[in-house]
Order: sequence, then structure tokens, then C-alpha cells
Amino acid sequence: MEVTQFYLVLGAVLFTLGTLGVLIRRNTIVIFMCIELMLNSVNLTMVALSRQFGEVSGQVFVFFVMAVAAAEAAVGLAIIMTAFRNYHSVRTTDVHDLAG
Amino acid sequence: MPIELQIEGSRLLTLTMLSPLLGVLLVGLVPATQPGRARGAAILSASITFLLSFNVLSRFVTHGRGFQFAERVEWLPALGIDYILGIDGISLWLIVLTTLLTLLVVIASTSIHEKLRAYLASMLFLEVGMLGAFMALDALTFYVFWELMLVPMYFLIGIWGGSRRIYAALKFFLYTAFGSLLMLVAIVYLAFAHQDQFGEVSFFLGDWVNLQLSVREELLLFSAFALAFAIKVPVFPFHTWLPDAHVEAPTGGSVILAGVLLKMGLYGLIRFGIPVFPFATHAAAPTFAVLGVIGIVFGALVAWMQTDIKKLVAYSSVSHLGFCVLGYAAINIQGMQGSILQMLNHGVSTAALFFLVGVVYDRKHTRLCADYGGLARKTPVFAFVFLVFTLSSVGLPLTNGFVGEFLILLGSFQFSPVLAAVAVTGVIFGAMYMLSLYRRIMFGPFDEAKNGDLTDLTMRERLVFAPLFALVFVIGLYPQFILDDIAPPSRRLLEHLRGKEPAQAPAALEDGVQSARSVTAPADTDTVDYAIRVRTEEGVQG
Amino acid sequence: MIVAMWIFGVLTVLSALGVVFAPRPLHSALWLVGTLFFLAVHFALMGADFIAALQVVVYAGAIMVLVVFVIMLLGLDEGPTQNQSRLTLYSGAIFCGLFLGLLLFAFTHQLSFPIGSGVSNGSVGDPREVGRVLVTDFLYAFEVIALLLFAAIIGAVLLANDRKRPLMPGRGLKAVQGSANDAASVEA
Amino acid sequence: MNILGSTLTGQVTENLLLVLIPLFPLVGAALLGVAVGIREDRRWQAGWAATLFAVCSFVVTVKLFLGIGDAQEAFRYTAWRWFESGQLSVALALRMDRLAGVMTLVVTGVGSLIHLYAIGYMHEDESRPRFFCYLNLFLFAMLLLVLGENLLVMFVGWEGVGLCSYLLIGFWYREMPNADAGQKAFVVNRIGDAGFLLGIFVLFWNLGTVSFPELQGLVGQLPPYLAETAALLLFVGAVGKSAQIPLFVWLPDAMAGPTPVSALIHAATMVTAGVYMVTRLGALYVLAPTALAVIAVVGTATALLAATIALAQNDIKKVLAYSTVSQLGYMFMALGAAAFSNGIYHVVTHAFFKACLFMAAGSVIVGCHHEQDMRHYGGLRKSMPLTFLAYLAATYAITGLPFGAGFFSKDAILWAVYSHEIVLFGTPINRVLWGVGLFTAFLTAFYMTRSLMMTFFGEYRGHEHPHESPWTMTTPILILAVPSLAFGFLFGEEFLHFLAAWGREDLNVGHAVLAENATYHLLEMISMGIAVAGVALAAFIYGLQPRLVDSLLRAAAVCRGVHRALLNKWWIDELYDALIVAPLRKVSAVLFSVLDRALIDGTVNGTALFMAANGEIVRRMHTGRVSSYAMVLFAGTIAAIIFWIVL
Repeated sequence: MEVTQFYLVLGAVLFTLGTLGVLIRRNTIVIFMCIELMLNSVNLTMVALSRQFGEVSGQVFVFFVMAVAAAEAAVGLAIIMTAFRNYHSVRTTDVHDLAG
Repeated sequence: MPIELQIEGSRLLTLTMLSPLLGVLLVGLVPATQPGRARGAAILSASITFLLSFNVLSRFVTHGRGFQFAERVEWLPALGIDYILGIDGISLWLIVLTTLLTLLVVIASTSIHEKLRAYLASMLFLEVGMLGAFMALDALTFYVFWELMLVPMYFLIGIWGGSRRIYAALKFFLYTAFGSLLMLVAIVYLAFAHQDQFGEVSFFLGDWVNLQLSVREELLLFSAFALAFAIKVPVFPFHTWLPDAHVEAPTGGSVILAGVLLKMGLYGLIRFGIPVFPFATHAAAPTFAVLGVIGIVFGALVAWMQTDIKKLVAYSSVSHLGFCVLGYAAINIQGMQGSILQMLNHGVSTAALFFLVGVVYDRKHTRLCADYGGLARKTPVFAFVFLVFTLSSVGLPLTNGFVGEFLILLGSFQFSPVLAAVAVTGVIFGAMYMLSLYRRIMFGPFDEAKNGDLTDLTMRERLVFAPLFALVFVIGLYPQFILDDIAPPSRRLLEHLRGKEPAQAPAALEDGVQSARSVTAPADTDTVDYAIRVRTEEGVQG
Repeated sequence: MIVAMWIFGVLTVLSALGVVFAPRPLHSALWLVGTLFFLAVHFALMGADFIAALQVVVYAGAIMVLVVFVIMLLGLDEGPTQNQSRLTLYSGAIFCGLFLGLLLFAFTHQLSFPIGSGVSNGSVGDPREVGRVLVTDFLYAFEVIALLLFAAIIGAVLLANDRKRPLMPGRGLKAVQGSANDAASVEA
Repeated sequence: MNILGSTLTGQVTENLLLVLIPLFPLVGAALLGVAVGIREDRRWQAGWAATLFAVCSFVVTVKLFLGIGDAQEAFRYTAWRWFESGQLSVALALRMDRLAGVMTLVVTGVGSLIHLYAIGYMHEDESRPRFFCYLNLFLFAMLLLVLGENLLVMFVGWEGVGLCSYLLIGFWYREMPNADAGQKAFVVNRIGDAGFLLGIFVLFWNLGTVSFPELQGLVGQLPPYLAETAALLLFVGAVGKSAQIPLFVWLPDAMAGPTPVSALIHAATMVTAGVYMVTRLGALYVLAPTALAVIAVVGTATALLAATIALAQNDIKKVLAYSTVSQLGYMFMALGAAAFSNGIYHVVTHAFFKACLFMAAGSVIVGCHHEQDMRHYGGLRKSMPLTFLAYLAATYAITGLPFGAGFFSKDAILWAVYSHEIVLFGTPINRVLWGVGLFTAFLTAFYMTRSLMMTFFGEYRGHEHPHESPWTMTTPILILAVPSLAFGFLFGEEFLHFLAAWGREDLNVGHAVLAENATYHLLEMISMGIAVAGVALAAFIYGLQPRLVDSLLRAAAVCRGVHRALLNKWWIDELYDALIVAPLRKVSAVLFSVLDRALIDGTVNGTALFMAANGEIVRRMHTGRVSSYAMVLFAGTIAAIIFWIVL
């Protein structure tokens, strides 16, 4: 298997695993981590393609994704804390005020 | 029928239309603890608007060409949407009526104690919407204002209404919104039809007039428009929102609803329906005439057995608007002029009747006839004013109600003698339900224990009634000053309709002398000028 | 390189599975640290040194510390958390399988560029080159990211900082102080 | 707008005077309307002010009337163009020709007298200003009706008098029956008005004008069936206003109003408006023989029916009311024979004697302390001699005894009916009508004498002490008694000549010439005999044998049945209630509850409920759990990818 293709497939596997986690886990923190996993799989793909095309901007984008992920982590974790403060739980099954 | 814009630099219409926003601002600045000042600010603003509309009235040229004081500004050029305003004799008086009634409603807002500022602001917003709808010549501009009216009215009913206000407000909103969404579809269709035929999207009425539509298209599009307008009028089977809305709305809301909003439907049929869909107008005229007549008789009969005063007046509106629809459907000059005049008359007398109901409701908080009786003795001025507006509503000659009704019936008689004969019964039933209302409230023994604390009209209330009272007789004695303004645009519309009847003309009433059959061709009909004529200010003769 | 790629590839997938299926959040977090680390190795393998370094510093270092901190702070690692209902579980699995199948199909049969034509010269991952592009071609984006981070910090502080309500009644510093006071009052 | 109207005709002053005629009462009404709330001690001025305005109007009328001369149309005044639309152009214009002149004279003359009378009659009422305001307003409306230059101005007056009638019948509105009666009058009148309107429409759409002089010239162009239609529709208006079958039911109820009102509106002026209108459009009606026949039949039937009812009534005002209906029937009988001038002749004489009768009855009612039942009268000739004299004179006139006013006018009508071919459905019916008319004359003589006997002769059967009325009341009565007796004798022939334009040539030759006609002479003798017989019979029964009626009723069941039927007015009110009013109410209720609420509103609310139910289903899909949303989102993503790959 060629390098780029290998990493594309690896990215796909990781992304799917992340998605699976998001779907089946109830703990918000774990879901959060799964999202990080998904982001990383995309990063992986991007670096692989950057290497494939010899284009540095792919890596620049990875940099941005990381920055955004950092921001997301800060805000996301703060939201988790706030939710915990209000519901005394971080389970998605307990936080469902959006029910119609 | 070319739509000719007489563009003038003054932006008078925009100024008039937006001037209530000044009031909204002022009312917003007054602290909530000073209701008197808020009311004062609103009255000031409404007076300014009224004076501005009066200015429009005084500068209006009766026999002028096309639409006067026109304005045209590109709004969303990419979508072909322009902001186009302009008025002719038909909209002119409706605008004056709107500003007058809003002013009176604001003056009479003393019965509102909760959220007064929001009430006044809603009223003034509503005025912007109404004025805009009467002035707009671009379909999308019209649509925006049309929907803009809906929101404040919804709040007026929903917040300051009676016990079932939420139901009534929602019903009002959904009913009207339902119709107008179909209209929006038709508007967009027409705009793109214009693109197909002329290369650019346009929502301008004057461009639409040139559209070549197939009969099928025209009928479908017309029905979309007509449904929206018919609901607003309301034409017979679509009327059930009206009694609920009227009964639950606060006095001011009822007044504006009956006085102005109901006119919007027929106004739309005349302003957009006739120029754009002449064939469909002809095709639908019999239907509208029949529905109008049903509305007349049905509204009157149902009004007759109401025990709630407001509901009675509401159903009487159904009956009166039935007359207006009948006049419109007659497609002749008498019917058209009568219909428009009757819209104004209804605006004056029914608005006054709602004010009158408000007077007793404020004092006794009941709207049932049975709770009153014999008031003529206790409150003679009130009884007298009530009598005058009752008679005006009944259409007694020399009051305003007569001329409109007469012209409508006269016009419809040419259209169909049978329908006219049925419609004439509306005159009888009208007397029946209005007088029985008057009898139940004003005559008979007076219950001192129950109504002993009733007081007669206050100065403020008299002030509110004075202009309407005067209008009853002014229009009754000399309606010509309005009819003169209505005549040129009506003739233009009929000229546009002429020759666009479906295959054969309705069977002739008689084969004898037929001198009055054909509407004489107006002298001021424009010939081939399809372009928008931009006139510079010095070109406008005042 | 191919060998290393395969070895670390398998390790990455295994630790990712650990993230998803570890019953306790803390274990998930540790597995995630592993995954991120292995990914850094992959980056390095591909010659993206700058990204690899960043991966270790930002992710494995900063973000994961934050996550672990929150887990510990909230005391969430009390035991295995329940999964979703069976329906969710199955449908999620089915969807994910479908998704993965589609992606693999796409990556093996539908790639629109010739595999293996890559130019893997050493300059692509060069930190100096990345830095230069970052402050020239992507200057605006770079500044915006700075702004975003700033906003995120403010947002996080505002969200997390609620003095009126304790994070967890009966626990934390205030509770400890309160119980100390209680004890003191009992002694008195 | 030319304020001076027809300045160029050289009759500036007269034309301006013309407008003063209706203007005086209008100003009076306005002034009194403003003064409704004046102090109690100044309210007496109201009556005098109103009378003054009425008299002013009368004086102007006399001045103008004397100037009519030979001209068919003497005066015309256009105030302003009221409204125009397309070909329709309506001017608020007045016009006085001979016919209008006669009517104006009657309206203002009798009207003034009744105003004077009302001062006395109403002197205790605290809302006198309101009363006289209405009364003046009525005069204004009536004068517009009479003087209107076109159908529309006439219609203004037509509805205006209806309004005043409504206000005056319900003047004592605290009693619900009065208010009901007023409303009934207005609504029933409106039925007629609706027909009137349709008639206007037919005329306008076919002739293009509503102005009387123009119509006069154009009606000849109407095809016959349209002439008949227009004539019948307009006659519906007359039926309503002039209380003919089937719309006469409001007039007896209208007696709920104060007696001067009954005299003015419901005897002398307003109710004759229908006769006036038909006469005014005589040119149209002569083109419509079927319509004329219908008019004759309706008139005759009304005359007979009302006269039978009048036989059994005990309320003096009710007797006079039915008598009025009956006399109006006579007038329409004349119109049906196309003898318009004879109809107007009877209008005038009837105005004299019926106003006189009503006012005398009012005087009796006041004198007996508001007792209206004749069974509680009796022997009043001693305590109320002046009233008695007037009542006697007027009764003499109405019964058709020789040389009274009614003798001439009624005979003229009967002769016209007898000699003019009236054909309905191909059969000549004039002899039948004549016979019925003659029989009605007998009944008239009988019931009027009965009321006279019961009121003024025999023993007093009441409780309160009766007294004669003040001079303001007796003067007008006595003044009117004079023309009641002498008008026909003195002016009859001149009158018919004066209105020759509206009469038939064979009838306008005058009494003297007719008297040489043997048939006429014979008929005259017959009707005279009939009248004498009626009077004598009633005088005999009620004067000498007062028990006779009672014993008759006791003896024969048939008599009892007839009597009950007459007393209950043939149950016509009840019939209308059951056949029209009650079903209409039911329809109204059904329309509201079934059609409006259940059907239409049910559909609307049903739609709303249906949508709400749909919403409920969708609502359940929104669990509020993030993962379920994520699941849906993910499924959507997969679908998008499939879509993308496949395509």
C-alpha cells in the first residue's frame, strides 16, 4: 500500500472510530475526546496530502486546526463545567432541555 | 394601461409614511412611569403624520396623470426589487383615512393601562405598514408592508385583547399569513415571468402590466392573489377570523382593523388584480359578485341574532364589505366608485361604532346588549352620536353610507339585476339588525341599579367623535370631492379591462335604449407610453 | 519507513479503540494521549517536523492536561459509564460501518490523483518554511486565530467562573471549609 | 358649483324662495336640536319656535303657489351637484310645479296647524324640544320628498320621513312597545324602499337619467315590459310607505307615537307619499296597464280589509289608523284607474278631515286623561263641545254624506274606477272594484259613526272628569273642520282643473258637466244612499240600541267568530310573525351556529388541529439528547456521501 493511501485509510479509520465514540458514548468528556480524535484524523489526512503534493499550506491548515482545537477545548471544557454545575452530571441523557 | 409615475423630488410619501417612527422613538424615550407624556408624544407624532397626509391631499392634482408624488429607488438591484411609491385617487383617501383613524385611536388610548408605550408604538408601527401598503407600487415592497401590518396587529390583539385573545390573535395571524404566502409565490412567479419575457427580473407593477400570460397562468396566479385579498376583506367563506379578532381586540385595534385593514384586501384586488390580471378579473367577477351578495345577506342575518355588541358590529362589517366586493365585481364605473367610496364610509362609520362600543365597555366592562338598556335617557349625547353612526351604517340618505351603497347597487344592477335584487335585501336587514341593536341598548326601561353610574361622553371622547361625525355629513352631502378623485383612476382601470371579457359578454338586460351601457372613454387615457415618465420638478404642474 | 508506518499505524488504531471503548473516562483520556503521540510519530515519519512537534506540545501536552484536569476536578472518573441504549449502539455501529466502507471504497477506487506521484522533498515539513508561509500568505488568518483564541479564553473564563454557585455542593474548597467550620463549631 | 343655480331664468327671487321652504324647518330642527337640553322653564319656547318655522315655510309656499300661474313648471332651484358617476349625475335640486305646489301647501299648511296643536298636546312633556326638533325635521324631509327634482332627492325625503317616523313613534322610548313599533315602521318601510331603489335602477339603466322632467319625456322609449317592471318596483315603495297590503301592518302600531305625530305623519302627509310618487311618475304608469291594475286591486283590497278591521276596534286611534289605511286604499284605487288627479284630490281632502279627526281624538284623549278606549268615553259632547263640533264635521266629511269634502273626492274615485277599463289577466275588473269600493264606503260610514256615537253620545262611562282642551289645540281642529266640510264644494272643480296634467281628460270636465251624465248621477245617488244607510245604521245601533251588538254576539257563534277575527285584525300580525319573522330568526340562528361556527370555523380550526397533531409527531422526534441529533446528522452525511459517490 502506498504511503499516502495508507494514511488516508488510517485517517478514515480514526475518523470513524471518533464518530462511533460520539454516537455511542454518554459521557460528555469522552465525546469531547472523540471529537479530538476526529480532528486529528483530519489533520493526518491533511499532512499526508500536503506531503503528496509538496504543498506547505496543508500543514499551515493543520496548524490552524490545532489552534481552533485548543480554543474549542477551552470553551468546550468550560461548557462541560457549567453544564455540570447546573445538572450535576455530564451525561447527555441527563442534559436534554432542548426536548420539544 | 401604462402605469405612469410622476416622480417628484420631495420624497413626500416616504416622509409621511415613516413619520410615525418618530413617534415610536419619542414614546420609547419617555419613562414608563409617565403614561400621559407617552400618549402626548404619540399624539404629536400621529398629528404630524396626519398633517403630512393632509399636505399630500392638498397638493394632489385631481385630474393628474398616473401616480403622483412617485418615488423610485433601487433597493436590491440584483433581484430587481425597487422601492417604488406613488399614489392615485384611490389610495389618496385611504391614506388620509388611515392617518386620521390612527390619530383618533391614539387620542382614545386612555383605556389602555398596561404596557401603554408598547401599545402606542405598535399602533404607530402599524400605521407605517398601512401607509406603505397603500403607497407601494412595487409588488415586493407592497408585500413587505403587507406583512409588516400583520405583526403589530397580532400583538395588539394578543396582548391588549379580551379573554380569548391568544386564540383570536393566532387565528388572525395564521389566516392572513396563509393567504399571503400563496401571494408571495405568485409574486415571485410574476417577477420571473417578466425575466423570461423582458430579460430582467422586475416586481414593478408597471412592468407586470405588459406581461403576456396564458389564460391558465393568469387564472392560477390571480387565484393566489385573490385568496390573500379575499381573506383580508373578508369575503364570505373566509370571514370567521374577523368576529373573533374584533371581539377580542382592544377598541383601538378593532377600529384600525375595521377602518383600514379590511380595506387592504379590496384595495389589493383593485391595485394589483385589475392591471395585471384583466382577463381573470372578468372571469372571477361573477364568483366575487355572488360571494359578495352571500356576504351581505349572511353577515346581516347573523349580525341580527348576536347578543354581543362588538360581534354584531363585526358581522355588520362582513355585510358591508360584501357590498364593496359586489361593487368591485360589477366592473363598471358606478360599482367601482361606489365600492371605493363605501370602503371609506365603512372606515368612518364602523370605526366610530367600535369607538362607541369602547365607550361603554370602558365604563361597564361588558359587551352584552342585555346588560344595557334605556341608555338614551342617562347618556343622551352618547345616544345621539350612536344614532347618527347607526343611521350612517344603515345607509340613510344624506349620511355618508348612502351614496356608496347606492352606487354599488346601481352598478351591480347593470351587472346582474337578480344579484342586485338580492343585495338590496341587505338594506332591509341592515336596518333590522342595527336598529334592533340600538333599541336594545338605548330604549326601554333603564336599570338604575346596574347602570346608574354610567356617565356621558367626556370631552376627550367627543373630540374623537367630532371629525368622524363631521365626515358622516360632509361625505353624505357632498361626496363629489372624493368621487372626483376616484373617478380618473377608476376609469383608467375600466378602460384597461374593456375588451378583455371572456368570449361573450353577459346577456344584455334589455335591447332597448342602451345609452348607459358603455362607459365613455376617458379623455385622459394614455396611449402608448409604456415607459416610466420621469418628470423633473418644474415639469409638474401643481 | 514502511515498516514503522505499519507498526505505528496498528498502534494508533489500537489506542483509538481504547479511547472509544475504555469504560472509564480517565482511561479514555490516557488512551487518547497515546493516540495523539502515535500520530505525532506519523507526522514525523512524513517529514512534517513542525506539526509533529506541535502535536506533542499542544495536544498531548496542553489539551490533554486540561481534559485530565477537568475529569479529576469534577470527579467524573468514578466508574465505568453506561453506554447508550441498545438501539443507539447498533444503529451507530451500522452507520459507522457503512461510513467506513464508503470512505475506504472512495480512497481505494475513486482517488482523482495518481498515487505515488508525490514529491517528498525535505522542505515541505521544514518549520522555517511553515513559519514563513504562516506570517506572509496566511497573515490575516493567523491574526484571526489569535483573536479567536483570545475570545475563547475570555469565554471560557466567563463560563467557568461562577462565584455564586459551587461547582459541586458538598465538595470542593468551600465544602471543605464549611465542614471545617462545622467541626469547629462542634468543638466549641 | 353654481350656488345660484338657475340664475338666468329671470326668477331669481322665487327660486331662492323655493329653497327657503324646506330650509326653514331644517334650521328649526337644527336650532331645537342644539337646544335639547335647555332649562325646564324655557322649554315652552320650543313649540312656538317650531311652529314659527313651519308657518314661515307655509307663508313662502303660499307666496310661490300664487305665482305658479299657468306654467306647468314654475320654479326650480339647484343647490349643488350631489354626486356623479359615469353617466349618472344627481343634483340636489328642488322643483315646484302644480302637483308639488298642492302637496307643499298641504304639508306646510296642515303641518303648521299640527305644530300649533302639538304645543298644547305636549305641554306637559319634558322633552318637548326633542319632539319639536323631530317634527321640524320631518317637515324638512317631507318637503324634500315633495319638492325633489329627481328620484334621488325624493328618495332622500322618502327615507328621511321614515327616519322621523321611527323617531317619533318611539318618542316615548322608555316603553319598549313604542320602540318596537318605531322599529317595525322603519323596517317595513325599508322593504318598500328596497323596491323603490330597484325601480330607480331600472329607470336609470334604461333611460340614463333620474330627473323627473327628463324622465317625463323619455319614458315613452321604454319597452312595455320594462315600464311594467319599473312601475311595479316603484309601487312596492309606495306600498311600504302608504301602508297597503301586504305592508300595512306598521301603521296601526305606529299609533304608539304621540297623537300629533299620528295626525301629521300617519294621516295627513307621509303616508300619502306613495300616492304622490305614483302621480309624479304618472307618465310612466300610464304605459303600464298591468301595474295599474295591480295597484287598483291592491288599493281596493286594502280599503276593504282595513275597513272591516276598523269596525271592531275599541281604541279610538286604532279606528282612525285603520280608517287611514282604508282611505289610502281608495287613493290607490284612483291611481289604478289612472285618475291621478282624483287620487291627489282625495289626498288633500283626506289630509283635512283625517288630521282633524286625529287631532280631535287627541283632544279627547287628553281631555279624558290619556284614556284611549272608546268604551270608557261617552257623552263627551257636553264637556268638550268644540272638539265635538270638529269631530262631527270631519266625520261628516269622511262618511261621504252630501257636500262634505269626502263626498266629492270619494265619488270622483268611484266614478273613475267605474268608467275606466281596468284589465287584469284579460278580465275587466273595474265593476268588481267599484262594488267593493262602494261596500267599503258603507263600512266607512258605519265605523266612523260608531266612533262618533261611542265617544260623544250616550252616557259618560269613564272615571276621570273630562275637560275641554286649551285653545292651542281646539283652534287647529276647528280651522281644519272648515275645509273638511267645504273644500270639495268650493274648490273641487278648480282643483281638478288645476291638476289637469295629471288627470284623465274624461274626468277633468268638472262636477257640473258630469252631473248631467245620467250614469254618473245614478252612481252618485247610490253612493249617497249607501253613506246615509251606513250612518243611519250605526246611529241606530250605537245611539238607540246599545245592547244590540252584545246580544247579537251572544246569540250567534258566527257573529262571535267574525268579531274575534276583526278584533284581532284577521291575525295578520301573527301570520307574518309565523311565516316570515320566526323562520328568518331560525335561519339566522342556524346560519350562525351551523354554517358559521360549526362548518366554516370548524373547518378552519380542524385544519389547525390537524397541523398541531402533525407537530406533535415531529415534536417527539426532538428528544433533546445530543447524540440522537448527532445520529441523524451522521445519517444525513452518509446519505450525502452516497449521493455524491453514486452520481
